[in-house]
Amino acid sequence: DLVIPDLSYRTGPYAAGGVPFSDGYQDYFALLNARDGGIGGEPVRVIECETAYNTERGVECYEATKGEGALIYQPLSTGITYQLIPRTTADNIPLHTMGYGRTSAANGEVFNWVFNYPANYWDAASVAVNYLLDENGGSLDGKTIALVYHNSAYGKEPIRTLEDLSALHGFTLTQLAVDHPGQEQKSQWLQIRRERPDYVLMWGWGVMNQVAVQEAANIGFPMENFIGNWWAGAEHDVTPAGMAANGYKSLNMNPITDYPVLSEIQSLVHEAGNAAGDGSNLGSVLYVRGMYAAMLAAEAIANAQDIHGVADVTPAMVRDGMEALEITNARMTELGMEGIGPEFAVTCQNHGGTGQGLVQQWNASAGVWEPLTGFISPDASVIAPLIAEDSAAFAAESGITPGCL
Amino acid sequence: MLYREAGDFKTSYQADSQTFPIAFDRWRYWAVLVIAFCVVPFFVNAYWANAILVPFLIYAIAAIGLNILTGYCGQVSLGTGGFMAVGAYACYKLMTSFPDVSIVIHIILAGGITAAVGAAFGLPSLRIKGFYLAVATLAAQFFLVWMFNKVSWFYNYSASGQINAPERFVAGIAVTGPNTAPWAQYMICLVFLTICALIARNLTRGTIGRSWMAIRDMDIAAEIIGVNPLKAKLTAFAVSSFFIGISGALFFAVYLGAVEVGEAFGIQKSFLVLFMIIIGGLGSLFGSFAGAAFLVLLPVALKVIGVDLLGWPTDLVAHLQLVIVGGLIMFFLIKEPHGLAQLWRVAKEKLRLWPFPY
Amino acid sequence: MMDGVAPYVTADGRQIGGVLMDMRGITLRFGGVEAIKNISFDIREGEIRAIIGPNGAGKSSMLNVISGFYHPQDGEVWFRGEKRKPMKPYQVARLGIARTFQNIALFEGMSVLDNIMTGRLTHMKTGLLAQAIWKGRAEAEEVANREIVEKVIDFLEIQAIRKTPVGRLPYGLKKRVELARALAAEPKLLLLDEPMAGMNVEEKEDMSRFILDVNDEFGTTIALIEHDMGVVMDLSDRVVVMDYGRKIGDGTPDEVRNNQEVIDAYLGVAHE
Amino acid sequence: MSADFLYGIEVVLNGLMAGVLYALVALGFVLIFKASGIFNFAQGVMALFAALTLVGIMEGQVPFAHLINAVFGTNIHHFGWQVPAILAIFLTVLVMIAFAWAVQHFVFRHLVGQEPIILFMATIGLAYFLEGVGDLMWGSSIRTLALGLPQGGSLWVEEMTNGLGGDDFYGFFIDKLDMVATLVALVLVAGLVAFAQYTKQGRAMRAVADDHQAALSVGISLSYIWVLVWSLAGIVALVAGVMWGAKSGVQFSLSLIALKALPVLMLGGFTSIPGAIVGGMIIGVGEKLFEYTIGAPYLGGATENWFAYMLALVFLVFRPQGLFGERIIERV
Amino acid sequence: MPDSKETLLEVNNIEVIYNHVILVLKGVSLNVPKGGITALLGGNGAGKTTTLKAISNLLHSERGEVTKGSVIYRGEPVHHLSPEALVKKGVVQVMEGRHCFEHLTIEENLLTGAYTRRDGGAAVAADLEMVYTYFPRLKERRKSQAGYTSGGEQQMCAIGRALMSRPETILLDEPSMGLAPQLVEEIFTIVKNLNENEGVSFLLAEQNTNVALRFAHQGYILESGRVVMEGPAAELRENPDVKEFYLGMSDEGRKSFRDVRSYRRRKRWLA
Ligand SMILES: Nc1ncnc2c1ncn2[C@@H]1O[C@H](COP(=O)(O)OP(=O)(O)OP(=O)(O)O)[C@@H](O)[C@H]1O
Ligand SMILES: Nc1ncnc2c1ncn2[C@@H]1O[C@H](COP(=O)(O)OP(=O)(O)OP(=O)(O)O)[C@@H](O)[C@H]1O
Ligand SMILES: CC(C)C[C@H](N)C(=O)O
Ligand SMILES: [Mg+2]
Ligand SMILES: [Mg+2]
Repeated sequence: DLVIPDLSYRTGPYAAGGVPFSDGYQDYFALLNARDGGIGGEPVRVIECETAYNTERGVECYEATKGEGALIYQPLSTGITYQLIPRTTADNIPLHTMGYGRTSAANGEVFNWVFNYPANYWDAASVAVNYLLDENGGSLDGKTIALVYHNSAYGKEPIRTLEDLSALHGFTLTQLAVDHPGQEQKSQWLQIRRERPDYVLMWGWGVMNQVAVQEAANIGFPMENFIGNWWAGAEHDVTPAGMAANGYKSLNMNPITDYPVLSEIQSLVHEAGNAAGDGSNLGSVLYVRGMYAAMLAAEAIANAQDIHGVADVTPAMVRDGMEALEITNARMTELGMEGIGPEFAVTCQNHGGTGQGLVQQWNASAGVWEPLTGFISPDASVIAPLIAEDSAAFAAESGITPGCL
Repeated sequence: MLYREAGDFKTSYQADSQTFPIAFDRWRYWAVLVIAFCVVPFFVNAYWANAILVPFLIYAIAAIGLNILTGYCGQVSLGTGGFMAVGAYACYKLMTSFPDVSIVIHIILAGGITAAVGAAFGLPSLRIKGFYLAVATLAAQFFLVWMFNKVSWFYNYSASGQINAPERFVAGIAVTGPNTAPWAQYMICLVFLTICALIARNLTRGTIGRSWMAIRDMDIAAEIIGVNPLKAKLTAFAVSSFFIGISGALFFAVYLGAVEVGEAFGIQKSFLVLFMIIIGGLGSLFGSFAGAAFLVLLPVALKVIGVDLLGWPTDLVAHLQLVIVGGLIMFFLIKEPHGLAQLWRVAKEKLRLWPFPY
Repeated sequence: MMDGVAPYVTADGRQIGGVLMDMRGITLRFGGVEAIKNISFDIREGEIRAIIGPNGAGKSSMLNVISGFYHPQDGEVWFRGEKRKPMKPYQVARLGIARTFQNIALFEGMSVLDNIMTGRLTHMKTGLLAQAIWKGRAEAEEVANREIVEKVIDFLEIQAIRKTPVGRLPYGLKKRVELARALAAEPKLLLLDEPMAGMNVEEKEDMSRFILDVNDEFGTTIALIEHDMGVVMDLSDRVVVMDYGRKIGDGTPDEVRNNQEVIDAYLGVAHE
Repeated sequence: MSADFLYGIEVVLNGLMAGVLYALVALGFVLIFKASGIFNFAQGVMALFAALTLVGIMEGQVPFAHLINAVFGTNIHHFGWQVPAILAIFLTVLVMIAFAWAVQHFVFRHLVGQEPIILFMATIGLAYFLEGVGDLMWGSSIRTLALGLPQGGSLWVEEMTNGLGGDDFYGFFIDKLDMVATLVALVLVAGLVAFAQYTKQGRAMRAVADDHQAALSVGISLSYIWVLVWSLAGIVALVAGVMWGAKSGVQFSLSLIALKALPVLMLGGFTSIPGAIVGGMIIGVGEKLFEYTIGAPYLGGATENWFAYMLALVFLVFRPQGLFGERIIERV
Repeated sequence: MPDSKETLLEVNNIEVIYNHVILVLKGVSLNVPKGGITALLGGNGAGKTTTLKAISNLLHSERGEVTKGSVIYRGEPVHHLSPEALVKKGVVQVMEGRHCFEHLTIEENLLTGAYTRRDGGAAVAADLEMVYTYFPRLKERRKSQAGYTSGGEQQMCAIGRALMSRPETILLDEPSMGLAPQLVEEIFTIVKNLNENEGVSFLLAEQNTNVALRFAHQGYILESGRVVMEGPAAELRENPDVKEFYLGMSDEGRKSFRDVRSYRRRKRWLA
């Protein structure tokens, strides 16, 4: 069988985000098992392991599951990703960090075993700025943008990109760090109220998101000028603030619509009593993202089966499948997920996909995230050099000679 | 009688003050050492090394360190995470600045640097006592973490602020980096732990140890009989931080390989190590080991039982795990407030009297 | 010796030397409470000096002044012919002044042996590094000091409880261990604060014997606070009497016993 | 007046109110410490638990649904009714009292006379336990607290003060929730101070903190006193949980607010109820002002956490028992 | 001798173990008659304190346990009662080593003594005055924190605090410890007065055998956790062994402490 570990977190400070993602991830594999008897006829076995978003437990989970023949890891934590990059590389198991983790892993020549398609944090920063450019008729000259970020590796990721972009487009960037957990953000928001930046971008996760949305509403910051990244744009981030959150925007890489696959999951998985969670998250932003991640993994495995001609693939084969992955609109439609993500193709040089993202907006009265735009492309001319630089530094530091496997 | 003291007469004070005055204990001690050094390395696999043994060994060093400060000298500290971070970042800076110097030296130097930082943060202990001091050490914890997060020099200006341990060798064998063999990871930690434990043992049985304990038990009386409180407290902070720094360096370089300060060395770490020594037994080296083993093993064991054997949903198990760990802590304290070490001592005393009940 | 005070020989043939410790005009206040009011007295080398007085008279406070724990607002402390600068208690201990406490101040978490070994701290000098290595200097020092401590243990007949944690000991034995700890320091001047409280006659006799023997064999000077008049009168060479922070009497036991003010304030009607 | 200066004042005002919110958490600590010498690490988790229970009851959720479903293979979640807020608060208070009783009966009764650090450890066990129970009972997702507490800046204040400064001064910002919290906190503090200082139980409580054994020997019932204070602390935790939960939703991180209360405790003194509120205000103002004047402009921000502790530390060096704490008695 | 032979408190063959392993009392039995003063004598570590704590149920917090035997108060077994329930029944203990509430003032300390009383503030105030007349020194220091008073003052405070609860039985553990001689007399006079005028019964552990036997009606002598001798106080006072080892008298009367040296050594040898 095909072993897929799911390093989830259903407890601890970030459980609210961890639960729906994991539900979606597992439910999709359950669907494949129920509907297709697995992937290429080989049943999928998901091993869930609780990390509580804690790096040591992440390592423990990794070590506990890798012996089972784990094919691909998706830890949903930048911290754990950093632990796993050297380990998975040494153990020859692919690591997929979808929209998080180490951005420069997009350079597949340095990070042979790490993939972060379809987009990464630097893409996200650029997409957000491009969106704002669009809103402002192509120029952000003289505008101010404040970045409210989680004071951790994760939160600091976009800073360098945004700095470059601010130089490029002439906007002023203010940085406001929020320490974990982020319950108290009065200072940051008072500062925002004083300085009245035109836009606020947010790199948040966990309780920080809910508090930020509430505080923004409190100071009367126009919600439509407040944009979170794709980890600050789930339902639970906005519901605690109630109507006050109406109009808040965020990035997303998987728009929320009525995907046909969801009803299949409903009938074949949930109603059969095989739901991973309590079933309440079906169709939510992070659920769909988890499902999307599972789909990408399944496609890569199917790819690997094609390439190598065996059903019971090894992790190394899955890596080959990932490197040859091509997601097309046709395929997504076929899978009942039309438009769940951009079209993209992975190559040895580019493990990062196209980097596209879209902007969605919260409609509080309806209680739904409404996609505002189509997929927006990041500014490759800014991102590519940054990735090249960072991955080169890593290669030098760890004595890696870049190249394809 | 299985276990006896009778017939174990000492003819010199030297023999009397040895670590294990009872022959049976001595045997067991040597047996454990032999197994740890000569048997385990041949059997250890990646899972055992990474999930259990290496964290256990490293936490044991940290627990010994904190136990010196809290258990022996009575100064409750919640700055352990911060001090481990000092060790880790010092080690990182040394490793990257002097790549040709042996990692062993780097780790020891990291301990030394941590000792200096620890002693500096120990200064307020002259005025501040008890829980006030415990809370005050949080100032160190938060400040250090903030500093390692903010000052990019510490993480060599990397984009995310993560630090990664480059590959380093001891006698030609990789001990850090992705290609380290599990047994090598295990051995380097074991060697450090053994040496640290020996040093700790020596310090705690002699003059310094007694001045620490005197300060702990009654600081005023200690001062009146001639203990210089400044010296006693600062040495305790320094020695303790030395060990904690070493454990932080190992934690970063050998165990995790990459850390982010807030996540790896946050306040949770301070609490965790404190829990270890309290559960294990304050003022007992054995307790440091027992506590570290308990808190490293228990969650893993519960998870294995719950998820792998009983097949329960992971979230349910995770929640039950909290309930059980919490429940056990309370249960043990009620049974024996002085920790696992004391439980062990009482068991031995009972054994000694066996078959009579008292 | 010092101060030109002539040595004298007591009835039982002990040699009393010059002034060892001289308290001059000590005044100690705590907020509004004046615990000691301008008291002067001296302690001479080799003698047993008792301090008595009603509860709250300021006796313990006086010992605390001597051991540097309380700092008097006024007055001078002279030790061995020199005026003592304001000192921290541990510095005083290093001058060779050891003491016991009224409310037992043993280190509850340590064994009897370790408690007594702490008494030797002022004599132990090896550095941190040597102790970390242990073998060699640290061990040699430990053994040498342990020998002295064992002598004290033998002397006080507490061999059997050597390894017992002091927390488990009954009150009387704790007092004895405290004395042992003080003796282990081989002090010049030994301060005892109610060493016999909570003992029965048999034990008091034991304790008296120890005190006399220390005084006799090692020539240790002793200052002692005690409420048992039998003990005070029998043991001490000279007695200071305090009341409400004032000195109301000073002299040989007989002089004090017949001092009317002392009788009124403290002894009460005809004591035995 | 210059806008910078006015904003400084605004920061101070907001610091005061943030401080009150910290104080709400600190109060629970103080109560228990005062009555038993127990440093209650579980206070934060209690706040979370109380708030979770309140929401759970209001929404008519079945407690332990997940566990029941897993064991019996059922699929139940809700009773299908909604409980009005007032009733739910009342029921939650009952739950907290039951909790207090259980804590005393199963744990602390057996630990009478132990050293403070052991008691502290027991509360750590309790924190784990309660966190697990809370999760099992009510699940770990984020809940919205629909008590209808006012939120958002007070327009009235903003308009009244708008004219004080120039064009770039927008009037003072004061959160309505903070104002409510301040009011509640003041009432609580006044009540608790009266209780502790002027009642027999209050005196008994302080006696218990000094010496468990002696308290027993004069006939003070430790059980009674402890159930009483733990109940009070539970109620205070509920208030804190509600106030903080209104900002962030009720979720795990609520238990971490305890960390914001510790410097407050330290500064105010572990044993002083008014100390909690005064300490809270000093910390609140101190950290916000530092962040405003130095932290954000020069140090890259996010200085509040450590600054609060440093501030408290500096205070302690001069007053080791905190502002209003009981003097630490040093005698031999 | 109290005229009634009625037994108020009965301790039957109790065994006490500390820490699960240390056996301290090895079958102690006592009878405290109603309205009597019973002295519990014995050397250091004999188990006096342990016996008193076993009666008042304070052992629990020291990790001690009564493993055998029973304690019966007024015909009811009480060893399962909590200490405070026992206080409500009228049994109060003055603990060895003072145990004042350090942070409370002397007066507050005394008032906590009245915690269990339900007879109103006036009665409590009257008793407070009574305690102050017994111990004028306490009145002077009433506003001081107990932690900052002298040893003797604390001892007075502890005794006064117990009196404040209007007990009918008082367990006194070394009341004379650390008190000036005239106060010792005074305390025993108070004991006697309370006993005679108010019918309070006493069980007192004392090292000051001399005084104790002078005031007590009957006594028990404890050695290493066993009762080795019991009887009316007057008889005990005359017993030659008691005289020698507890009263410090030989046939020639009291010896000087200075003269006991060699003699003591011999005694040990014999023992
Ligand atoms: N640190 C202090 N702060 C305030 N008052 C104090 C302090 N130390 C002692 N006192 C007061 O000073 C007076 C003298 O106390 P001291 O302990 O010296 O008495 P003492 O003569 O030893 O009495 P006792 O025989 O009862 O032990 C007492 O009234 C006591 O309350
Ligand atoms: N908490 C304890 N743990 C272990 N042993 C104890 C404990 N308390 C007392 N003991 C032991 O019990 C025995 C009796 O002690 P206890 O205190 O009852 O004696 P005592 O007759 O009151 O003596 P003293 O006159 O010195 O107060 C002693 O040998 C002592 O070592
Ligand atoms: C992975 C995500 C869920 C975001 C998270 N904050 C991180 O660690 O990157
Ligand atoms: Mg005194
Ligand atoms: Mg006793």
